[in-house]
Amino acid sequence: MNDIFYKLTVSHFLILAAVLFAIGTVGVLMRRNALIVMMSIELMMNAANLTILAFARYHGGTAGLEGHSLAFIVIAVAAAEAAVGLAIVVAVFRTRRHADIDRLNLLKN
Amino acid sequence: MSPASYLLLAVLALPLIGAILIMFVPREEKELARGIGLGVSLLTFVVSLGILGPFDGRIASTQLVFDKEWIPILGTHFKIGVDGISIWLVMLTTFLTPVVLLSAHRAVEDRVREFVAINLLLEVAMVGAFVALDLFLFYVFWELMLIPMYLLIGMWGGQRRVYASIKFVIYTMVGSLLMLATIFYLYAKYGAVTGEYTTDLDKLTTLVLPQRAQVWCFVAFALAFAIKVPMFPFHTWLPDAHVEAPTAGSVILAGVLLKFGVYGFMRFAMPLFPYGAAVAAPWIAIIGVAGIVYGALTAFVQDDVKKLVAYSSVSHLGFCMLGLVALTPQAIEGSIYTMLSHGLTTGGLFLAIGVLYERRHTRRMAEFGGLWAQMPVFSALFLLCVLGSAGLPGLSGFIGEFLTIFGTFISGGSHFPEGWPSFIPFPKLLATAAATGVILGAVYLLYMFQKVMFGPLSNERNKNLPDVSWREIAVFLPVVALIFALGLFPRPFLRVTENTVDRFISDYKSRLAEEDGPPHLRGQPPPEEGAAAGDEAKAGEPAADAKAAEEPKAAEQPTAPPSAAPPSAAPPAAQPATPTPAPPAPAPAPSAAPPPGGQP
Amino acid sequence: MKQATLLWIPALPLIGAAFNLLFGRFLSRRTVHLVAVAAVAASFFYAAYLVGGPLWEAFKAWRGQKTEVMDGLYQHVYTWIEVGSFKVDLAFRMDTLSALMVLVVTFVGSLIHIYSTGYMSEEPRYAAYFGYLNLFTGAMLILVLGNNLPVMFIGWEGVGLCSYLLIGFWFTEEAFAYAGRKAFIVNRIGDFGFLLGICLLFYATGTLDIYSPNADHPSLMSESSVAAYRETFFGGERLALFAGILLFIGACGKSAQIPLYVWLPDAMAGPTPVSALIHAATMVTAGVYMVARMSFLYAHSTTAMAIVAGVGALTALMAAIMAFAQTDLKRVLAYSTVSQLGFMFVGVGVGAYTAGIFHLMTHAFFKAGLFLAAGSVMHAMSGSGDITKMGGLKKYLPQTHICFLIYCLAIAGIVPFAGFFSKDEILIGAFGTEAQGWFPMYGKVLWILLSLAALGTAFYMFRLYYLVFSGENRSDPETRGHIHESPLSMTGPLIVLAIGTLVVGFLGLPHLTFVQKYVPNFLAEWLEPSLVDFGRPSLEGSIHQAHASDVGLLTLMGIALGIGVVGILLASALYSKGPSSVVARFTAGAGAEIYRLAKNKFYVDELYDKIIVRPFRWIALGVFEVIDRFLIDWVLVEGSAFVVDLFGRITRWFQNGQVQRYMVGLVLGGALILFFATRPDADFDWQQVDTLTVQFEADVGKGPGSNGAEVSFDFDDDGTADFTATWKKGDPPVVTTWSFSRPGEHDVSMTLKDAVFKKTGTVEKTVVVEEASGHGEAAAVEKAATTDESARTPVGAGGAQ
Amino acid sequence: MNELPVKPTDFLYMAPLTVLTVVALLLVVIEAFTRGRTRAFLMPLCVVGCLFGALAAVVVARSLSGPVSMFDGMLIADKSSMFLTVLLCAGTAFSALMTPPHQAEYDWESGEYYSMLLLSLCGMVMMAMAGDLVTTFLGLETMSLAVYVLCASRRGSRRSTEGAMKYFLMGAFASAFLIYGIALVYGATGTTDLVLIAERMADKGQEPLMVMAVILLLVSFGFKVAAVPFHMWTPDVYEGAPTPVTGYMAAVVKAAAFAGALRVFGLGLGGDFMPLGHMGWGGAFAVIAAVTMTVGNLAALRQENVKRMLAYSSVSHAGVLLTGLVATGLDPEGPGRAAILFYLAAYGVTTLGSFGLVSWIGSREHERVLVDDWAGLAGRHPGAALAMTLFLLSLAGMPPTAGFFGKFIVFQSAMQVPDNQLLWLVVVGVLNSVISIFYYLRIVMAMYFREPLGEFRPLRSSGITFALVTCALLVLQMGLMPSFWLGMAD
Repeated sequence: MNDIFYKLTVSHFLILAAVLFAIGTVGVLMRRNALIVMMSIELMMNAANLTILAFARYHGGTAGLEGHSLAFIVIAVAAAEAAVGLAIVVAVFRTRRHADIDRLNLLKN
Repeated sequence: MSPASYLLLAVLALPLIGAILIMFVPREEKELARGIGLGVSLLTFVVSLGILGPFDGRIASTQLVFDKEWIPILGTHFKIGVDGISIWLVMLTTFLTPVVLLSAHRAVEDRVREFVAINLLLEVAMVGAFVALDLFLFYVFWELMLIPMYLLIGMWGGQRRVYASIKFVIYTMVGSLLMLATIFYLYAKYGAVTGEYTTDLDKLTTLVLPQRAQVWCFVAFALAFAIKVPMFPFHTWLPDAHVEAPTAGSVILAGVLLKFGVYGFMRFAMPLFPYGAAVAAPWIAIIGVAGIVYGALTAFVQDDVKKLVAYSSVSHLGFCMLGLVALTPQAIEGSIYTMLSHGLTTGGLFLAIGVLYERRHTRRMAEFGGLWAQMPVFSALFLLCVLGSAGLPGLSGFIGEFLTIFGTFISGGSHFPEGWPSFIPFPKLLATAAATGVILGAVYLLYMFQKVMFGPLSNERNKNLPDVSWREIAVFLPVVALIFALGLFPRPFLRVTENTVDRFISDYKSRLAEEDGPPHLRGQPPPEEGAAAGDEAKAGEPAADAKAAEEPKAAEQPTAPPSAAPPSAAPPAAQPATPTPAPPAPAPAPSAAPPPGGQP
Repeated sequence: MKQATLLWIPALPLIGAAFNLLFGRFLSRRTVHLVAVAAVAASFFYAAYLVGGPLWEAFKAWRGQKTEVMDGLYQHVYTWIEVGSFKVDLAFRMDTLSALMVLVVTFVGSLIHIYSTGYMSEEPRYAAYFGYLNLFTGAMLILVLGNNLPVMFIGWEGVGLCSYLLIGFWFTEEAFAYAGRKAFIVNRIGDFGFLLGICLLFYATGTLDIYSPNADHPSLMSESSVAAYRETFFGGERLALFAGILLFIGACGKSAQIPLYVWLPDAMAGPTPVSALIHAATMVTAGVYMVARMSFLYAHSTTAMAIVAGVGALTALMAAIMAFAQTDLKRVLAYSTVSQLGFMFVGVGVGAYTAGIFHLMTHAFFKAGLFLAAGSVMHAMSGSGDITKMGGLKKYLPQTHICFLIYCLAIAGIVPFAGFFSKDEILIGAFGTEAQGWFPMYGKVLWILLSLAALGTAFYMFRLYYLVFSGENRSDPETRGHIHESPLSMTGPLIVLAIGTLVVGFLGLPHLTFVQKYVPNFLAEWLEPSLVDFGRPSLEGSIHQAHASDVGLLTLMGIALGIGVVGILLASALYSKGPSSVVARFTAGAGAEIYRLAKNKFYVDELYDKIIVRPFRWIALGVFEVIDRFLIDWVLVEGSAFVVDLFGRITRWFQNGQVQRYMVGLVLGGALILFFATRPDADFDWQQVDTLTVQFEADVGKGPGSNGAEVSFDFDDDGTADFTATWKKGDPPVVTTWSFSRPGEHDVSMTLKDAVFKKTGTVEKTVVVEEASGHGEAAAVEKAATTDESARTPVGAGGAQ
Repeated sequence: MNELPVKPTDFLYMAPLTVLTVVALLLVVIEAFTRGRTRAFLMPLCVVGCLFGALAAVVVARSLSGPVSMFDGMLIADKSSMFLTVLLCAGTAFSALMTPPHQAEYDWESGEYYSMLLLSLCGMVMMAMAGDLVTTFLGLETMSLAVYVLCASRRGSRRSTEGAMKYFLMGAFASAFLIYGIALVYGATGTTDLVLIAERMADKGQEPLMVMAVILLLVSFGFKVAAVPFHMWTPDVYEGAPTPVTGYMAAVVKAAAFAGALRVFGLGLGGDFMPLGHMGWGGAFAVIAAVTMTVGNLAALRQENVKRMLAYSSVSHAGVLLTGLVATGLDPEGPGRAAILFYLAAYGVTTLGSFGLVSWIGSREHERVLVDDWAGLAGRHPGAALAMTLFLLSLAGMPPTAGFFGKFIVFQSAMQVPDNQLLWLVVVGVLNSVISIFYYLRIVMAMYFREPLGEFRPLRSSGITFALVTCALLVLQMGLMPSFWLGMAD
């Protein structure tokens, strides 16, 4: 029953990914600094990516290739997102000299 | 589609065109706007009179039908037509519109253009709703009525106009939207049965729903119409709306809009869901009578003249509802006639109140008194409206109320709620209770009349009120003349309605006789019990069960062939055997079979 | 049946009314009253011509062969209402009865019109007055001539309206306006009964025509209807009773009988000629006329007749007593009117219709006269009607005085004045009447009551007479200053009526053989064709007039006359010199109570006010405030609005601008979906396949866990699984059967344990098990359900997947 | 098999996308090389681009006989996707037309605005045409990124940036869910091609992986279409963003989101077998729809700020649309799809119009975003008031407007689902209209029943006027004779 330590199955990766995703989620919900939140989101995305790759290997063949390509796309998108995100953070910072999302409550109700 | 049917179309189109025209009149040109409005509405009235020509009173079914496919994908038609019931209501509408436009000549000074346009739009909507023979079309017009009336109340109303107007809209919407949901249901079911999706009323009436479903659907429709009527518990929007609305609004509201409630029952609720109607009939009757008394009582304690008249409407419409479910030709004709006469008399009363309000800017009875000495002509006109409303024989009000009470009285045991001790002649009790309305009507109306017109002319501000001007006389004259005409020569009016009413009753009975079961077409045996009880129940849709299926056979009864006069009108011997709530009559007579095109 | 344009009789006054009401204000008084008088007079002459000519012919013809009904004159104007079998023709019919009424109405009417020209000469709203008066005459004529009940009802309410308008004619006086309204509403209460009576009659007979020209169409008089009257309707009583009572309620309202008489005394608020015409001569007698008209109905229920007669007698007596203590000239007359109407009702009630109508006619003359005389007196006394302020007027108003005296003698029932004959007829009728179903001596009791009333009548009338005309004048000097006899336009009618009072009595001479030998009782014969004939076989023994001998009759007449004389003597003893100390002492001491009661009309008005008028207002107010305002409008309408708004505020409270809260919402939402979506939803269908044997089909649903889900049934509701199975993908649905021990309802529960999330869901249904008999199709039904479902709904919620 | 699964015709079928992309990039370039006045040409160019895109879509639609899959099923061109493309292009064009005066008034002119607009449009069109989760994701992200920027484009304003920030964070968060969902779907079925997924659903549908995947997708799309409880960003972002952008988001972006949802749920997870729960994901969505309608309306009830009110109303409309989506899922042959498409069109036109008026009425010193600011508009500008009334009535679903008919067919398609499964949902839906009419009428009330507070100084621009008039007319036209549009959508 301890071969889970010896032979790695796809589920190991899945679980790891899930854990990472959860950590990311918690981070998003907890942290107050916009940048950290964005990093957590990145973490979630990478968790997703990990899942994809795990499955890609698991399926193998052409089906696997789809997964690999998808992973690349995700990475690209994540990068783009980060760029836009940072830009917005900068904009926010310009207008109110902080990037603390708790204090972004001009708009409510 | 006879060329005559284009007349009907014209009645719809003219006011619309007028309204659009007026939108291009520059704002300052008040007189021009009024002129156009009056002209157009008068023209409309004339054209609507033209309908009487081609209209054939001997034919019971709808005539002058103008049918054009509107939205093929949904199977909705632009289908309009009139029958003996709707034709007079259309007339009433086209008649009252010019009257109110003329009456508002001095009352409305600001935004005249909008005022006229809105009134014309309102006319379009009302006429449309009366002539619509397609559920979708009807609903469109039905909702279309709301907004102009809302604006009318809100823009030219009194102090609490905002509250009143929104209350009016919300109240009405609550009902009508449930009706909409029911329309969807009906539409879906018909489509499921025949494979043809349509909202054509004639076709939908050939669909027989499971009895439980019918009850639910009827309740939904009934709510919509009961609010419009307004029947007793759902009436509180009316006083507010009336009190706040400008004279024109009140007249149209009381004169025409309220009629849609009763008309809706007649045209849609009862034919579509006969079983539901049969189940509800006793309670409608009771509520109707309750409304008669209740309206009278509440009217009696009002200080605001308009409120008083508003509550009197509740009382009068109670008669309509009672007559409707009494299901004897006399009673139903009575209820239709009451609608017409109520439109005139109450309209007249509101016009009169408007005249007073224009002069004194108050409607509190305490403010008036002894006006007769000051304005005799006006008082005479007012008195005529009052008497007409109080149902003095020889004036319009009497015919309606008399026929209603009479018809209810002679109607057989059709109103036995389950478990009602059968030795009590229930219809007679109802008629008796309704007849008290005749007394009470006199009580509150004469009370009001005395407070306003009689007594010493004490209030300084009333000392030099001018009597009615020629314009105002011109407003009143047609109304009063019609009140007389309807009272003295009701026969022409009744004649036109008669066949339609007979047909309505016989159709209703034959529909009632349909076997219970999953949705099927009239005249066809219901298919094997379909959708399992579980699902139907789950979706909040009660299923038809074996018990309900047995009910139709409960009361055996001689059937009335649609053409012949129903038993209730036959000599005494036949009296006791008139419809009972448990669906009577064996299979429908052949002539009651679905109209052509009803079959898939 | 003869055709005749009867329409003109009511039409002429109506035209006059229309003319005066529309254009009168622009015309001179002269034209106005000329038109008005002309209209009524014309209709009188026209009526007279019709009666003298065609009707007389018809009458003679009828005398020849005594058929059931005399056709008389008939005119069908047009069909008023027609719905289904319910048909109301606006048709008029003049038979001997209505002819009599028409003549009385138009004759007295024209006299009073003439009188009014003088009396109302100062009135600013002259045209309106005459307009109303004409309108009234027209309506009254419609009432009289109408050939069916609804048409009668037009007149019935029309006269009510006119009396409303005329009582409240001087509306600036709040009290007058109120009196008018009271009159109308009390009348309406009566009309309510009348209306229902109409309904009931049609319900029973299918027609409302009193007389139908063509034989095949039934009328209220025809055999079929008569049969209907005799059917027991409710509580073992005949229909005639209920119809009769309902109609009589109407009559009570119109003719001011207990309990609806209260409006009449107040009605004196109107101008005096109006009181004379409407509230003495014509309108108030409509009830009596109606009962006579419907005699063929009443004849069939002795109970109804007993009630009519009883109410009449009581009213007669009570009103007479009330009249004692009144100090207002017109009020005394008003009560005497009520009392006399009571007499008439007794007359028609005991089947002595002729007598009732006879009295109606005579009363029309002398009571109209009395009122007009009173009018002339008040005219002289500058409008005041307080008899305590009068006295000794005989030297100021000679003509008026003479006429007044004649009328008084007539009403007191002194030979040979009209009142004697008619009243006597009634008394004799009451005395001699026996009817089946009446308790013995009922007739006699009525007779006694009436005699007392007669005594009272004689007394208070002469009290009135003496207080007004004899003794010293008690009015203040400046009124005395211009006391003057009235103009000819007023005295003229008085004289005419006086003469009439002298004459009309002889139309109906008593049934003494020696009298009848020479002069027959013309009236009886004249009315015979219009009234029900108790000789008819169908009425065998319902009402029976004991045929008294001449001696008996003479004694009765003697007693009546004696009573009259006694009353007069009593009055003269007490009041001939104005109010006497005796009375004063009596009213102060022994009779104080009675006096107070009489003076305050037995507090009936107060009573009604307490038990009806005020409670009505309270109830109305309560209903409005509590139900309408509070319950419906505030609690329900505003309440629901408030609740909705509350939820709105709550939903917006969540929106606090914290983006992370939003994210939490997002996550929680996902979690919720996860939770609910993965709940296994157990469900099963059942159908009875055999006696006590039911087949169950589990529905494992489509939840993620349904693959490999464990299904377990508990049929006998003992908490332990009776059947367990596991469903794998692709298996057929889990089906099992179970045979129950007994028929009836069983609670069956199914538990589903899903394979993935290891959650369990349970559903419990009540299964109705019947004996197999006739439940086969139920099974078939279920089958159909499942199959057609799988066909129709791929993702259907149903059982079959 | 050495032949690629790509046919040359594919490039023709993807013409709309190509056109738009080219124009978008062109705009970027031009913008980079122009200064000052010449920028005035950007807007017209953008509009022209949209028109060309729409044109291309129409051409493609006409040449289509059935669905055509391109690039190995990456994109699928069918009637509905083309309809959506036209719709999206038109919407974008209108938004572009409405922008310049607003930019001028509140000086936030920025050249990249229009290129961003077009880029987001490209993303949307890709979503509409997507035949594969990858393309869906790609389109969605392209769109979102562009829209983030648009939201923030009024750089100076704290509200604008705050809104953008919130939108971005939540958007990114949601897209993480999306990717994870896609990953799981991929894991469960071994493919990301929607058609193949549908095929494999029958036997894979009940695997826990799939369930989780569907839930994640539900969440991410729920976020995009602003369904409760994933809607909370909507009011804030809508309020914060510059009004033209708000209109754009409410009308076009929402439409795109639904286009995506239609593809993913309708095509991929729809069909005979729907994973998740008793009615498949339909059940979950049905509940969400009911809640969304209700909450949206309730929250809007007492809203003083018109933009927020409209935001909440758009939430409730999302509920209606979801009802349609559920109907399509439960009854694929039914009229659900057409209903949604029509509703999107009707709602888009109406919303564009209403937001257009919101941006039209304000001026620099008085932006007039509160209900009270609308007082007495009818007296001063009857035309505008009339138009606004039309839009509001259409939103409230009163005849004879587009909104009414949209609601009508959506609910009616829901009712046509067998066994009355959605009866309750329909009832909830219609009852919601009662609530909604109240707050819509509040604006009408202000416009008609009250006296103006101050002089109105609305934006003057032929573009915006044209757009508004067109919208108003369309609202009426779609309400009175919807056959044409239905025909297109069907």
